[in-house]
Amino acid sequence: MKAENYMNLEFLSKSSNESFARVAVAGFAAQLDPTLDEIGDIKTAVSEAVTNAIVHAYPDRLGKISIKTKIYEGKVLEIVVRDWGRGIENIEQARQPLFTTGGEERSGMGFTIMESFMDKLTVRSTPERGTTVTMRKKISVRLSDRL
Amino acid sequence: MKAENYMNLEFLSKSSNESFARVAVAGFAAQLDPTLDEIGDIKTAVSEAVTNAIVHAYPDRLGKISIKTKIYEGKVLEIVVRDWGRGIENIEQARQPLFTTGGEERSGMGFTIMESFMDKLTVRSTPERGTTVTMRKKISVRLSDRL
Amino acid sequence: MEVLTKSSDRNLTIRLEGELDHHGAKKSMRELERAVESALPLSATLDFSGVTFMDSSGIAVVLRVLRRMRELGGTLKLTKVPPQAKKVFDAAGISQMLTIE
Amino acid sequence: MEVLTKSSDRNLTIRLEGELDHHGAKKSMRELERAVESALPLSATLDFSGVTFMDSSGIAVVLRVLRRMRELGGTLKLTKVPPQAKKVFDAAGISQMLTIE
Ligand SMILES: Nc1ncnc2c1ncn2[C@@H]1O[C@H](COP(=O)(O)OP(=O)(O)O)[C@@H](O)[C@H]1O
Ligand SMILES: Nc1ncnc2c1ncn2[C@@H]1O[C@H](COP(=O)(O)OP(=O)(O)O)[C@@H](O)[C@H]1O
Repeated sequence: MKAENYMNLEFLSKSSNESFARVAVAGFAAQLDPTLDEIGDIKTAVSEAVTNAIVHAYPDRLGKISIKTKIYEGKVLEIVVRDWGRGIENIEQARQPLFTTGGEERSGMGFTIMESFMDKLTVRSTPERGTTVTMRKKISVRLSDRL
Repeated sequence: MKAENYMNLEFLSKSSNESFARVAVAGFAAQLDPTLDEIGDIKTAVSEAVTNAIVHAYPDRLGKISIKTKIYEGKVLEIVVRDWGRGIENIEQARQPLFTTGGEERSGMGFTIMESFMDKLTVRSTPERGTTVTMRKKISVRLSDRL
Repeated sequence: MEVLTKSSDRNLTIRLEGELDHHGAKKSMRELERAVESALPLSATLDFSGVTFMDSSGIAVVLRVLRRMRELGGTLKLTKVPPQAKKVFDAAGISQMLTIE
Repeated sequence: MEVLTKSSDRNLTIRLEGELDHHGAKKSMRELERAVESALPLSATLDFSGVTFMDSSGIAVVLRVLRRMRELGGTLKLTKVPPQAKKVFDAAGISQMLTIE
């Protein structure tokens, strides 16, 4: 399927970049005329994926984070967050609610929230090579889309 | 000089991308704690450069636009907007106020505004190969930076 | 970009809402022209209070309306211009050609 | 992220302002703990009305305060939680563990 529009973003794993990363994706998604609620879902899911890359992928150094965003026919938004960090040994375990290797600072609810706020979540990872999180969400069709 | 932080952005030359491009750069610049006025200057300059790539670089097709943003020591923001489009034959002439090849829809004030809102503007271009616009702005030091 | 018009007695007021960039200008230019042509006003006012962002595309829009108003022997005034848009008008040296409030 | 505290008679109210993501949580966690340790409250209220965004980092913050309040034999209440943050609490299934208003 060919994308109708795309946006690629690349930045350092500094926690000060979390905010603009979700703002940029939300700004790109705005052309789909999402509801406020959908914008919130997108920002939250992006924030979780980006935070994971900052906290877990590069725990003791700065590394590169990439976000590739695409829009497909039918108001489908795809967001791919990628890092080249530590990777995940056991993806199934990592996706369980409350599972965390992050200690008291993390809740272990990141993947659970991504799953519940997006329609589809895929996680691929290779230890010491990095992690790719792919999320999809169909934005609701509104009356104004038909005008 | 080594950058303290960076953000790279890449997207299609659709006019619907203008808005999120400036929002993304402004969001990245926010970590420098700019004034509202400075945020406005940055958004405006980015908007001019991106619009030029959409309107002039790719007049009859969609092409790729890249924005590379860096932060240097001393609160210096560098923004490089690049396209692989038509290019500019005579850069000196293009930078003159009111000069435009865009007809009634354009004012010919894009470069003038970039120059007046940023501290430094460099334009490099090769006909049929593309254009690179580099802008720099030093964000004012505020009392809170010293705390 | 929304264009809201109100006209009476050859006085036309147009309220612009949203981002007046190239994208917004493209979308609103035709509506603006239609409003001017149907009212053929002697005095036109562009109310900028709802403009959340403007770049040089906005200048082209304003200049086009200004030109048409002069042809009609009428005047153009801009009101409630927010600071960011005002700065763009100033940088373009256009503030002198117009009444900006 | 700003942390504004008000305490009297072992009632502590903490108002959070800004974005409660990992960056914001990192910056505010210590201040929050300090507020709890110096007030040793029997009842604590987190006022979320100023929270413009929250992700799961906010859950970790709230759970930490909740745990400490239980150790102190006190209670924790969240007030004025905006819809976006409420949705995150709900998705994490944490809404039942707490009083959220
Ligand atoms: N990008 C990543 N790189 C390495 N490990 C990750 C990454 N994302 C998630 N993980 C692992 O999966 C676990 C669960 O992640 P998540 O559900 O988001 O919760 P949390 O971030 O609160 O720990 C993390 O604790 C970590 O061990
Ligand atoms: N990225 C670009 N690619 C090709 N030509 C460009 C580009 N940017 C500017 N130009 C040329 O320079 C001229 C002046 O640009 P500018 O000052 O921004 O005014 P305007 O965009 O209103 O025409 C344009 O009309 C165009 O001919």
